Amino acid sequence: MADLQLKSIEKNYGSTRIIKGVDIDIKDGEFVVFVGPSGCGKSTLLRMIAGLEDISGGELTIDGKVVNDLQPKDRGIAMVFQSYAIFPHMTVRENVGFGLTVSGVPKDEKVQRVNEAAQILQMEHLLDRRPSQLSGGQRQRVAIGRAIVRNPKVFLFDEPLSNLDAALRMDMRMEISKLHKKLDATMIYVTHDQVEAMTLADKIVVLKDGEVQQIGSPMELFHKPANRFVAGFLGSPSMNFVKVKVVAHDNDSITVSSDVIDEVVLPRHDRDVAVGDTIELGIRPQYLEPHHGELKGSMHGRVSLSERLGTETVLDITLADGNKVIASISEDKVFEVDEEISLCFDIEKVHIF
Amino acid sequence: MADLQLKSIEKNYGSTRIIKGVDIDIKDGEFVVFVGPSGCGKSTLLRMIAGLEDISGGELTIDGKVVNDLQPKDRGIAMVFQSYAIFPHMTVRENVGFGLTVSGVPKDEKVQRVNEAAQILQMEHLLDRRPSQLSGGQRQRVAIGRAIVRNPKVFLFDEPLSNLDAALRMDMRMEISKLHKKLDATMIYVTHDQVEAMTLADKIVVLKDGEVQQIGSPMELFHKPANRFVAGFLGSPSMNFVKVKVVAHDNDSITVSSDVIDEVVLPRHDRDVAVGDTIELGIRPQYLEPHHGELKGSMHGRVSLSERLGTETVLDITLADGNKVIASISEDKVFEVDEEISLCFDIEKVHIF
Amino acid sequence: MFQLDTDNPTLRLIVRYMVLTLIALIFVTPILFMMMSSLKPDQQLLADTSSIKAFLPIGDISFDNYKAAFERAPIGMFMLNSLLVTGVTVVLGLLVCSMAGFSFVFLNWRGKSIAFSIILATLIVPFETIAIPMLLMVSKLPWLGLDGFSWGWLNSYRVQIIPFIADGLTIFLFAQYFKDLPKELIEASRIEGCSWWQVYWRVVMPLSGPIIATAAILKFLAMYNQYLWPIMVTQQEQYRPVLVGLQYFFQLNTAWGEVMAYLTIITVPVLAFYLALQRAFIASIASTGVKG
Amino acid sequence: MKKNSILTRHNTTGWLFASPGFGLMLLFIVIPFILAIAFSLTNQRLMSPNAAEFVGLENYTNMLDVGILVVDPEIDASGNILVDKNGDNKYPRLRKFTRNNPDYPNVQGMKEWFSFSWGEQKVAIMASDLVFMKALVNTLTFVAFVAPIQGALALILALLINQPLRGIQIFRSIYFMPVVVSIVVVSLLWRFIYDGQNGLLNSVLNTLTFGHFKAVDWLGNQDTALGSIMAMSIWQAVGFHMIIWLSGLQTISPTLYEAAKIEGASPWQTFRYVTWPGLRNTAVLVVIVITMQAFSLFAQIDVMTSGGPLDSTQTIVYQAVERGYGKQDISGGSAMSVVLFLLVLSISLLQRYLTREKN
Amino acid sequence: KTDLSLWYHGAGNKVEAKVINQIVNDFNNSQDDWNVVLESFPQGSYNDSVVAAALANNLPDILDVDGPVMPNWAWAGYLRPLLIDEAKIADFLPGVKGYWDGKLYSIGLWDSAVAMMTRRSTLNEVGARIPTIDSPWTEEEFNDVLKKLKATGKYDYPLDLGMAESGEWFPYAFSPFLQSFGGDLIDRSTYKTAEGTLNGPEAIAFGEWWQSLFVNGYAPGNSQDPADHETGLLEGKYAMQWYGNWAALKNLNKFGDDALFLPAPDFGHGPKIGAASWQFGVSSASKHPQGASDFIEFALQDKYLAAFSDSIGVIPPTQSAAALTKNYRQGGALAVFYALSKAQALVRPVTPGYIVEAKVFEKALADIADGADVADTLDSAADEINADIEKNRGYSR
Ligand SMILES: Nc1ncnc2c1ncn2[C@@H]1O[C@H](COP(=O)(O)OP(=O)(O)OP(=O)(O)O)[C@@H](O)[C@H]1O
Ligand SMILES: Nc1ncnc2c1ncn2[C@@H]1O[C@H](COP(=O)(O)OP(=O)(O)OP(=O)(O)O)[C@@H](O)[C@H]1O
Ligand SMILES: [Mg+2]
Ligand SMILES: [Mg+2]
Repeated sequence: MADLQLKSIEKNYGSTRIIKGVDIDIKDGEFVVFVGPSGCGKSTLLRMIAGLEDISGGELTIDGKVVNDLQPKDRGIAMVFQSYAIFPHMTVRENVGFGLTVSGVPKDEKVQRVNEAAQILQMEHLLDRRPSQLSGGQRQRVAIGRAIVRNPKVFLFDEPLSNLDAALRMDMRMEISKLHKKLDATMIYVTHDQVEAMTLADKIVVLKDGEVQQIGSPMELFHKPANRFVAGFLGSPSMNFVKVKVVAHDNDSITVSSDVIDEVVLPRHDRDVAVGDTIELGIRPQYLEPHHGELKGSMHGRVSLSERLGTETVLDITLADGNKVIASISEDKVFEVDEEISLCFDIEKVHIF
Repeated sequence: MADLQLKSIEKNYGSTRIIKGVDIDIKDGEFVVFVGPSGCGKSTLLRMIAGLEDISGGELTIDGKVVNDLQPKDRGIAMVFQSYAIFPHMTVRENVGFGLTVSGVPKDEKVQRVNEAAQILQMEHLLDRRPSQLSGGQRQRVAIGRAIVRNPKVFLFDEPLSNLDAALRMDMRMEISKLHKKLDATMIYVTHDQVEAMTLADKIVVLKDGEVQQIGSPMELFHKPANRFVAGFLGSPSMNFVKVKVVAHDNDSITVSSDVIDEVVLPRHDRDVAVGDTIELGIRPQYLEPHHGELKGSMHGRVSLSERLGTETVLDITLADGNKVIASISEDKVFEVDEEISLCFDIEKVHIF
Repeated sequence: MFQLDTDNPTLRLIVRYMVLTLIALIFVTPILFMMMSSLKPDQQLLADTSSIKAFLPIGDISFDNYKAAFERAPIGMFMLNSLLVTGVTVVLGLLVCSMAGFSFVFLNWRGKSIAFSIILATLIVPFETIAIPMLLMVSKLPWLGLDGFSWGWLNSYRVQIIPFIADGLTIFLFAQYFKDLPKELIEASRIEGCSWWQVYWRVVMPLSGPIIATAAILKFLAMYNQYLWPIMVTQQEQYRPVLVGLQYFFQLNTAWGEVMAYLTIITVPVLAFYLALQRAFIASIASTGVKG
Repeated sequence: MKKNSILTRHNTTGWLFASPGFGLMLLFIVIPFILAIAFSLTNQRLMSPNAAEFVGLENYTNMLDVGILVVDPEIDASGNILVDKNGDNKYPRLRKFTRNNPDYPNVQGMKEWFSFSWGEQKVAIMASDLVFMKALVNTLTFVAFVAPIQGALALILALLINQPLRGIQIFRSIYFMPVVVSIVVVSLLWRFIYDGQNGLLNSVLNTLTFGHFKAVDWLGNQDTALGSIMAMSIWQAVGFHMIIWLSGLQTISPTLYEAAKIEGASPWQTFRYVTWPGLRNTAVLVVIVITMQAFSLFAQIDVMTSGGPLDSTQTIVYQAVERGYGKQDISGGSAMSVVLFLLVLSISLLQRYLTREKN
Repeated sequence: KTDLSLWYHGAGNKVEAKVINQIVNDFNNSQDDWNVVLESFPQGSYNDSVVAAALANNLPDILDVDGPVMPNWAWAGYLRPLLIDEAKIADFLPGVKGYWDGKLYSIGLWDSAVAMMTRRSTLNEVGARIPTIDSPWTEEEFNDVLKKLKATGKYDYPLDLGMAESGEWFPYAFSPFLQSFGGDLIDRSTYKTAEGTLNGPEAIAFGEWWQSLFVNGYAPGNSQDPADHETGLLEGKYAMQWYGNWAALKNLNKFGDDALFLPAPDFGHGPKIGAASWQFGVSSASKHPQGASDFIEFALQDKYLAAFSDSIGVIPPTQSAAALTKNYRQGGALAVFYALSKAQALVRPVTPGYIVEAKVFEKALADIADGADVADTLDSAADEINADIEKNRGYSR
């Protein structure tokens, strides 16, 4: 229902610069997720969009209109907080209808719209309860209901699920995804859970230290990370990085090796390298295939810890030079601690930094 | 350093029975994990072992000695709390040495033992900080240090990691595992995170409503769950259950089918069934293999949600009868929402309940 | 909360400060009046009371009233007595009341709930009510002092201190605060092998700084402003506190200037004590939280 | 605290910790109060060569007795009702009935509290201790006004002081200042302010109205005396309760305010829907503390009005002191204190009962 | 030497302290048996202190006591009769001799007196007669003066009664008016009832007159500003002031010859003013009553009586002492007060019940001044006094 532009948005606290000129274009109906490590400025950015924080520099437009100096209520936004921020002394019905109450919507209309929202979120039976009688997931649903009912142009979510336990988080994640499809509204979502980011987003914005690292669809970011930071940030367990020396290169390929890696030939990436350069290989744990003994494969190490999760086995491997890599196998396999193993990897799936 | 026996341990609050006769045998040096849903009595059980709660019935022995009425400090235990419970007004050094201080250990010895513990936990550089200057993981390490330094016979942990974020949790999990190996002490660990349970435990105790459901090694529980509850509790995403009718059976096999499953022949389990019985099949999402279209496989449904996580794809599938199952594929595959698919599964990996 | 519908932040700020300052005037004027009056001779002081001059150090300003006040009464001694009695009572009171609060919250014993109800009920008893029975009692209480055994507590510091060490409000405040302390800390220290005294002294008290400050200022105020009781029990000047000293200034012809000077002098220590504890005090009441 | 775990099951330790405090309170508050109750059942004098005697509830009945007297209007020789200047019926003086008149045994020695007309007749409610009755009514009035007003003002101040402004600490200290000064001192100061001719208040009002304000004898006028004392009492203690409110305010999560802001609530709506509901527990505490303080109103009266004019500022505690010390009737004074104690106790029990119901 | 403790009410008053210390020192040096130790108390709480000490059995050997309170303390057993030869005090003003129950319990080193203070010029202006001790104003005359003064419009009020003072001032200064009307606080023949004396027709007449002072705006009421009371006459806000000799010097200094100290008006039963100020007695707890009495007797020397008078302005109790003083000797500026004391003084009711009577009277007067019904108020007052007497079994022992 609305598109947003952030044009060199900045935020200073005193002399500290927290947000350092951020440009983002958000299209009508898009689901945008901000991710990044703790303290990188995700919440600050979201709160500036909401109008809860002053914008120190740059321009924020909603539907083409500059809203830098507008009050939150005049921006046509709704926000869902990590701590739910539902009013503890009101029933669910009153909570959901709060925005309508304060803006003086007639009673009939209010009742109807609250009911509609409750229906969408399947919580009609909860309407007369008080928040203290609700579970965490139900509370978050109330908070979302309160956002929906006002028909905002933009929904803002600040880590809405991080107070919930794993199973519930998964359920709610799916519900939000469906909600987005149903309402077709613009949504901006902050999280530091990469699974949420990957599954929900049309577009992910990766932030670090108040700067945008990369903007793109989840698969773009996953398969073509713009830099080491983005690569390491997405995927779990996180990507292994191994330092290697360039031994040779030509138009199509690069040959690298190191103390712990036998010479391998990799497909050429769009990166300039010279022989003798040290570069880093990024290999996801899922693409490392461990084998007992030093039979085959190009990396060698010892198992320092093996975690069997039933359908998955995670290995902590110490390489000969003391560095560690992690390998993840999607089946239940037994490795002994201290056992020597070698690792294969698919050269197509290796990133070069 | 000590073995423990719980013999028909009971706990009543007023007339409510919280723990209903629990028997557990814990051997010297064993790492035992209590898991179960929230409110099942894990903490209560642990606190009874610690001496923080009265034992209403049954007998608790440590090293063969009944300790029901002993004070906590006389049981030779140490405990690490979820909220760390480190003393905010003391430095790390004072915190770690607190137990020694109050029991009047000479200064020299105290210094030495604190340093040893700090060394084990690699926090020598933190010793002079105050808790407020520590990160969550460091705080938890202090709490563990305080436990170590007293050389207890038994370590008790009550969800020690649940206040930490995912990455840190993983690190600390590994550290605790290593610590156990190094100290070779008896440890009892409460969690509701199944990954922790699976990776840390020598022996898992699954509790529900104050009763033991199953005791065994992680793989025993994963591959041979005693009941539907245990099966559903371990593994992520959790096991799918599908109702089927027994069509035929003989000594070696059972043939089943339902509205949504074509007739399949399963290996015989040690369970009595009669033709016409309704039984439930338990299939882990990882063992469901989806295929586009209705080409092959014995179950059919539509994709209601597809989540691409880069190295893993999770599908929410609605079966023809409206029930849902989840399938998890360990690679990046694209499925469209609403697409019809069919699912194969390995009959060897099916559980029957 | 109080927002103005103007978009000019500076203007908004100015208005806010103006409102705050106006209100501050209401609170500060009488005290200002007291301080300014103490600098004026009686004649002018009384004439000034009817106008704004009462708040201004104008006219015949001097410290003569202070000089006269010090000549009229042994102010230093009164002040010392007050500070001694107040100080000792506050310190012992905090100890005793926090111990009782500790016991009510963390320990279980027979009769605890009855005892707690009694303590709450004492909050309602006005002191005036029990002054006479208490006087009769303390005049007969035994005492074992440096110079042997004696009967009767009158004319001493102890008679001004001991009866006021324990009070219901302080016990109640401590109990409220202790309830909010994380239970795990207590449990952890028990597991670490602390005796209850060690739990109290090494863990609970160091964590109670804020409430100690709160209780201290409240008790200080109550003790420093004692009046009726000292009149009844201190027949010797050497034990009298400041508020009894105030009576020295109301003779046949009241010297108002001196009265104001004396009032100023005796108010200063309280203000100083309050300002010293102010930070902790406000933070503490804020953090005590109020549970219903 | 139902739990009876090893952790907390410590009879001896519990007693050891509680006994210094609890013992002192028993010795110095409970026992004297029990003595006071005992006094109230005797005719104990503050000083007297005569031994005290047990008199049962006589002190209480003397204090609390009320009676009703119905009086016919005065009639002239021809049977017409006499009428005074204003056209109202004329009634005989009540002292005819209450003094040495054996026909009206139930109102002997009583005084008229208040009266109303009932047809031709006048119905007078008589009290045996009129001053105490007035003190009772005044005390209740004082509580009824001061508790809500002081509570509300304190809340407003707390809201003001809760703003994140530079230097707000200074304002906090200033608003708290009157609390720090002894109430005796404060009362003395305010006597100057309230002075009837050229007191500060009158001159300020006079200036503000450009001379249109007619000086009021604040403490010397029946209609304004109690109100003036209320105002001063509120001024003195409001800072204390401001701080309590402030603590309550700071427990309200700031995100609730942000949520309300995003939902478009006005400042008043924010207060009504977010702040006030979040302060309910604090409100209970504030009300209880204010009520208790208000019931023990004494020093202000003693210093400023001595209960006058015409008993319009009599209060129970002041009466109890006046009776017990001034008139040396310690048994009567004690009885008043006991009545006050029971009154406050029942009110706080009621308060507790009411608030418990709601939760 | 044996210590004798002495309590005195003058703490905070330097000049007073000087005199009393002088006496104590002189006495201690004059003999070898006794050593008097002085403890001073602030006047405002002196009685409370003594009562508390008595309750706690902690009384000193010698203490001073306000004249009208003495019978109460004597009755309660705090005081014992003095061991002083009464011939020695034969020529003392009657007001300073504390007799109760036929025995001498206390003796004062001074007396005080009240007079109508004004200025000759003020009265001349309205053409009022200057009254004398022999021929005081009558009620009509007095009312007429007030009316005329009021009519000038020059004064806030014609008369300052000193309503700003509370406590003992009321019975001390105003009960003589009642007595002059023919009533009294209590029936002095029996000291058993106030019925008829405090609420009889004479008393009601007094009450009506008292109320008229305030209704007519002749005098400021209960809420009088203490500052005005202090300075009103000097500044001309008030035309006359009914006040004690301790304030007389101020007027003299300011007005010089113009200052007038007039006797009380006669309301029908002779002009009356109060008498009896602070006096010394010996406590019943004293183990050395002889030494205590000796000290008191020692203090009765004219030089001390004169010293007190000179330092705090009080009236010396003997003619011979008066002769030694600056202001009260024959022809002295304040000699008139000595004469007033002698001619008009009437002690307040000498009964243990006086404490309550005084309180009740004070409240009744304040209420009447505030407009309460006179008869009802006086009835209540009489009832309360009678009830108190009854409760105390007639104040008999
Ligand atoms: N009021 C403030 N004054 C100064 N610095 C602030 C303020 N609020 C936030 N910051 C700083 O701004 C930075 C960004 O904070 P922000 O809350 O936006 O991080 P975030 O990305 O949301 O982190 P998280 O994932 O932990 O929520 C942090 O370094 C923080 O310390
Ligand atoms: N003091 C108490 N009085 C009554 N019931 C209690 C008390 N403490 C705990 N319970 C109940 O005992 C049950 C077990 O609680 P316990 O804390 O042991 O659960 P848990 O397994 O540790 O749960 P979680 O995973 O949420 O920590 C719960 O149903 C709880 O409500
Ligand atoms: Mg954030
Ligand atoms: Mg638990």
